[in-house]
Amino acid sequence: MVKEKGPNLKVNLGTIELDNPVITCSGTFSSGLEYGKFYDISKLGAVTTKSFSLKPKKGNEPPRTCEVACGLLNSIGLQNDGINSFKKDHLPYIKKLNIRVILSIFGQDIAEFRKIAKEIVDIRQDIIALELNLSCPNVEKGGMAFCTSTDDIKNITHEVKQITKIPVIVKLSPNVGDLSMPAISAREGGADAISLINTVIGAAFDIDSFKPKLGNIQGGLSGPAVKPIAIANVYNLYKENILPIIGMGGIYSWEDAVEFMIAGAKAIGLGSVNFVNYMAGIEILENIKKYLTSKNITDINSIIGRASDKIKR
Amino acid sequence: MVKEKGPNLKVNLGTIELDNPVITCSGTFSSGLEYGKFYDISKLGAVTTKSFSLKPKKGNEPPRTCEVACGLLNSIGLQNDGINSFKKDHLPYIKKLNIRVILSIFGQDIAEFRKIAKEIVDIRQDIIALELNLSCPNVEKGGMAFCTSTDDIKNITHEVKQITKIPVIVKLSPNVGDLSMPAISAREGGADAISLINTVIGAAFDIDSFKPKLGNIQGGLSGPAVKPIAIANVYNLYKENILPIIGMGGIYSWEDAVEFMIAGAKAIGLGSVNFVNYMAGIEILENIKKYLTSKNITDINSIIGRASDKIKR
Amino acid sequence: MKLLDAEIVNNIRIGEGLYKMEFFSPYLCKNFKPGQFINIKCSPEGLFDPFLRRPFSIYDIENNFNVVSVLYLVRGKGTKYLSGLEKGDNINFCGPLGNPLSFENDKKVLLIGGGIGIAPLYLMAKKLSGQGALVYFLCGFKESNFRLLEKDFLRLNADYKIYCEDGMWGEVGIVTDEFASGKNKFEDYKVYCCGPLEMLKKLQAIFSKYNNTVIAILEEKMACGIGVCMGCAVKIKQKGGFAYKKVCSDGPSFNLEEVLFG
Amino acid sequence: MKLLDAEIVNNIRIGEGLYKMEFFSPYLCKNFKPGQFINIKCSPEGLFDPFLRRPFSIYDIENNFNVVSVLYLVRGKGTKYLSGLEKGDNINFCGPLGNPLSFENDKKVLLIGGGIGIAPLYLMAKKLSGQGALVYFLCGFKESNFRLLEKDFLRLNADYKIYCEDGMWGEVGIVTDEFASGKNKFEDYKVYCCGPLEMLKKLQAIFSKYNNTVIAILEEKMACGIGVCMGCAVKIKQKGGFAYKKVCSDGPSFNLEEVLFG
Ligand SMILES: Cc1cc2nc3c(=O)[nH]c(=O)nc-3n(C[C@H](O)[C@H](O)[C@H](O)COP(=O)(O)OP(=O)(O)OC[C@H]3O[C@@H](n4cnc5c(N)ncnc54)[C@H](O)[C@@H]3O)c2cc1C
Ligand SMILES: Cc1cc2nc3c(=O)[nH]c(=O)nc-3n(C[C@H](O)[C@H](O)[C@H](O)COP(=O)(O)OP(=O)(O)OC[C@H]3O[C@@H](n4cnc5c(N)ncnc54)[C@H](O)[C@@H]3O)c2cc1C
Ligand SMILES: Cc1cc2nc3c(=O)[nH]c(=O)nc-3n(C[C@H](O)[C@H](O)[C@H](O)COP(=O)(O)O)c2cc1C
Ligand SMILES: Cc1cc2nc3c(=O)[nH]c(=O)nc-3n(C[C@H](O)[C@H](O)[C@H](O)COP(=O)(O)O)c2cc1C
Ligand code: FES
Ligand code: FES
Repeated sequence: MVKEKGPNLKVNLGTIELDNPVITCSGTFSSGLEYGKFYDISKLGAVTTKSFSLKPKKGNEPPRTCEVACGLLNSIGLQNDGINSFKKDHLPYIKKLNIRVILSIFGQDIAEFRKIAKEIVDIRQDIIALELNLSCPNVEKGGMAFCTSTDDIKNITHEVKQITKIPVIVKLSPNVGDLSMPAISAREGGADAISLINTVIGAAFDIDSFKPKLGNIQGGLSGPAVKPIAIANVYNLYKENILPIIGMGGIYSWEDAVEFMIAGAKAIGLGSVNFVNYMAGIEILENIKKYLTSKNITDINSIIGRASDKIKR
Repeated sequence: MVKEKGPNLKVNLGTIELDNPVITCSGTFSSGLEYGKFYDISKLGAVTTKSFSLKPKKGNEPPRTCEVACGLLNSIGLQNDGINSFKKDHLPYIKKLNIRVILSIFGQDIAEFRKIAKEIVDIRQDIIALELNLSCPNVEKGGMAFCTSTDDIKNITHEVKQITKIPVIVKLSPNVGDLSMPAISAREGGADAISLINTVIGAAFDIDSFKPKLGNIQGGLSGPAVKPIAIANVYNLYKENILPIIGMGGIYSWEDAVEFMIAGAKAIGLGSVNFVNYMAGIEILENIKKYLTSKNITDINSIIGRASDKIKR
Repeated sequence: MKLLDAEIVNNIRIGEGLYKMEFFSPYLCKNFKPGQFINIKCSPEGLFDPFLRRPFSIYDIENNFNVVSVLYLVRGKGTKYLSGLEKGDNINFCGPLGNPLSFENDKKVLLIGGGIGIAPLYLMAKKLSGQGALVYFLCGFKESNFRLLEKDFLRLNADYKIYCEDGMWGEVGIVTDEFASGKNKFEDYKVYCCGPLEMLKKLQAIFSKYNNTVIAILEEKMACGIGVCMGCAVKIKQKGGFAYKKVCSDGPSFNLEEVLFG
Repeated sequence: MKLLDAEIVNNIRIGEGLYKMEFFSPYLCKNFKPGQFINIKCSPEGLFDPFLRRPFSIYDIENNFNVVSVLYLVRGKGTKYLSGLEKGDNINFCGPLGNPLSFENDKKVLLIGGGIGIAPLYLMAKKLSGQGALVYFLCGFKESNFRLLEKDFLRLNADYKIYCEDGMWGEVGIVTDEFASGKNKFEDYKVYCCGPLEMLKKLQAIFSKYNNTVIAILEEKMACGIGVCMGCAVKIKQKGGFAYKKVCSDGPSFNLEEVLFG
């Protein structure tokens, strides 16, 4: 019997080519090692690493997570062992597992980004893209500040790309209102794609102790609770046609993943769902295939942004 | 037997005095008529009406609501029968039911707000405060535009207060990032309090039809999903000590209500929960009393903003 | 209208995805009128998923046993939750909601139901025939999963006719085939209908040529169910255009000819 | 470590808010080692409330029946959901997670459990006594709701002593009263402890004066349970300060003297 040819799942984000649109979100998949024990993660479109800074970072005071309605708050504080640990401790198994990896990096300022960029020039063959985390709400200096300064976004993107020659994805935070300006700055800086959304600022307090439920008081909200917010952001930025979008925020099922693509995402990122269903990546990928087949859709690209065709305004 | 004196529940929002902090959110309680069939709503601190405009408004294309994880999206589009209908159709039963009422109003521009203000001068004895809805994300002109213009917030607040001599609450939207500037403008305009948060912009699409699940495509997210976002906003604005805060967004239980007060809300608004539990208002009020009694707290004001005392930074 | 807890007496699967739940409620038995509906909380206490209540018709009332029944199809989270409940479990509901129908002058009545749209019509058939009206109950189904209901129909003092698309029950076809001839067999009948949008649209076209009064029981997504949120708006024709009416509190019944379908 | 569905064999209330759930899992019977834990999804499939998995110890393993048991207290949404499950229902779990304890050189062992903290210790007592170690099991409870477990303790080939604050079971008092004399009755014992923060802090102070090796099994809120999210961080002393270690994948057992309590 001839194996039936499934639908085309290849998508391009600028110069980044993915075999399929299912990728994992930074900070929710480490670099894949743990999940590799549950399924063959080389089947994913790509794996995004935890965000790395130049030097190791201790992270925030515990407690660092707190469950909320249909989601969680986290204030991990970007704990990581520094970019050299990525090269030394993670890259070897990444290669062995045959993962297509997107390296997420963040810095406190342009200078730190520049230094990190220089550190990775020599491994640039091993990673398919860099994701610049300019958006994490947990870190007081790093993240938030950048989002509001479109100049910073542009300059960091430009410098990192110049130094590394690696395709760059800029990850945006939903905590600044309209994301068009940051997205345009990313494009001006030469980004290949944008990722949205990072977590939404939130907090929770204990009514017996009166204390915050997170050591850092505020944290980032993720999970199904934020999905409608993420979908709206993806839809709006898709319409503006600024850069290809990796959509994320609250994806739990293959239906959610498809909804993001219909709203305009070329690829989709799985975050918190990995904590609940360790098999989410492969299950969602398989089910997207089935969905396309059942609808006789031969190319996944034809559903991307389809919502916009359906809307006459 | 002498009836034991319960804890003091009186709170003041500027010049607005409430017998207790439990109020209802605009658009989720009409003017009380329906809920009056379930319990004695005169026991609530206050009832906020649906937002009224000068002239009747048809509202948005259906479907207008869509359930999402732990919440709902709505794009009602501020359907209402106009301010004169409030005076003619609602005020009579409001008086009969002995409700303390906060009248919510909105206009497309300063001129409309001015006209509405003039219409209500003659009923100013009957309402304890005006809430200015400057934030509803559903209306393209009205709401959103104002939030971004702090001058508008200030001027509208000022004019409405001048004309009506009624205490004014300014309701803010979380869709603009940091709320300090709008809050400061409200204070400069002479507002007595701020309400936060209005709904968060969101969207949802159907993966079979590719169509938006709301007639208006985008809508406002409310319900437990947004609680952490609302709590963070309340906490941050409380710390800045700009104006007394009515906290709302995702309150479902008395524990949630207390959490808002600990974060800094002087009063709390019940929104979507009214759709699920028609008795929410009275149940939450009674349980707040029990909570205070069980903790030997004699004055509810002593828990307001308590979270901030607990945080040494 | 009350917000009440009720104990489930029975919750049985009667066909593919189709369930009948019976619960004990003297209050509904006494106060529920055909045309109205109730609102059931479809998640365990204190949990938010699913968040909103779900609207359901009352299929039948057994006054002797103080039991009412809801006929429901499993569609999504809420109805899946309901289908997992068992005898002895509780549900929380509010009702009766919406406006009762007035059968006062109804002598001859045609009921047209499509799929789960028969749910509110069964009780109407029972009441109408009980008050001496001549009832003709026309039902259309996609598949024969409703078939076990035949024994309920047989118990009615009414004529009925089944159309079923899969040919496994009654006539093959859809319910509007009944009017294919073009002439009105039901000239002096009052008509009530409930069912999918497509069916209602077809019926609107068909009856636009006749003089029958046709009442449609509409569905729309609901948030509050009690007229507060303005969520369940439908367009109802008015001179010079339309007005939005609320299915929950202005309806759920409307004059079919006045409904403006989207 | 596998992600598996398992069928519940028994889920009984054995005291106020206290339950024991037994489920069929040959895989865990074979692979689970004392000191490890599992992660249970505490909401029906497809629902998000509660969202995260909940970590639990394995209380006992019945190899003959391929059944493992979890002893749990109802605290919030997740454990409330678990308590409502019945024989024949399924749970989804992942395990074994975390690092096994090495009992290799343990000849004399003191186990100190506070409240539900006894959950991981019972299996340890069983295994340790099984391999010939002298086991002394010291348990402290607030109330006597754990009392029905006495029959489990009796079955152990180990000495045990109960402290109970309400005076209804064993000695009146708290578990650290055992050390009130100030002299170390357990000088050549390896010590394992699990329980509330306050108990662990007291034990840390007590044992700071002695030479015992004291292993504490820690709890921290977990998101992923497999070392990915960095959520379950605890401060572990290191030269010149501390490092954050992950309870789920670096622990859950740590040297008590190295733990920096917040
Ligand atoms: C007045 C009225 C009476 C009804 N009577 C019955 C009945 O007797 N038997 C029966 O099986 N169904 C009836 N329905 C439809 C029933 O309410 C929906 O099937 C049910 O809400 C689906 O919920 P779900 O969680 O399973 O599906 P989901 O798809 O998960 O629901 C998601 C959301 O859509 C809403 N929704 C989905 N379908 C409908 C619908 N058709 N109408 C309104 N809201 C919907 C839900 O309430 C929820 O907010 C009635 C609807 C109305 C308006
Ligand atoms: C390694 C480990 C082993 C455990 N073994 C057992 C056991 O055998 N029996 C038992 O009854 N309990 C055990 N616990 C505690 C158990 O995980 C919590 O009681 C449970 O998560 C509470 O969930 P809930 O939804 O009922 O409570 P909620 O208060 O609703 O939980 C809210 C959130 O807090 C988290 N949480 C609450 N309490 C704890 C806690 N003590 N530790 C970690 N997270 C918590 C939950 O996971 C959830 O994310 C263990 C905890 C850990 C870390
Ligand atoms: C525990 C945790 C850690 C995260 N760490 C990072 C990070 O290091 N860098 C980053 O860009 N985003 C980080 N994120 C954000 C996610 O990548 C993602 O944008 C967000 O969680 C929304 O997706 P979700 O709702 O599917 O989780 C983290 C999220 C969580 C929950
Ligand atoms: C159906 C619906 C209609 C609303 N209409 C209004 C309105 O007319 N004016 C307004 O200021 N806010 C309106 N809101 C926002 C609520 O007042 C409230 O700010 C928001 O729902 C958050 O609270 P919740 O999560 O408790 O619902 C509406 C919300 C809902 C769900
Ligand atoms: S559902 Fe709220 S008005 Fe009808
Ligand atoms: S719970 Fe995620 S690292 Fe431990």
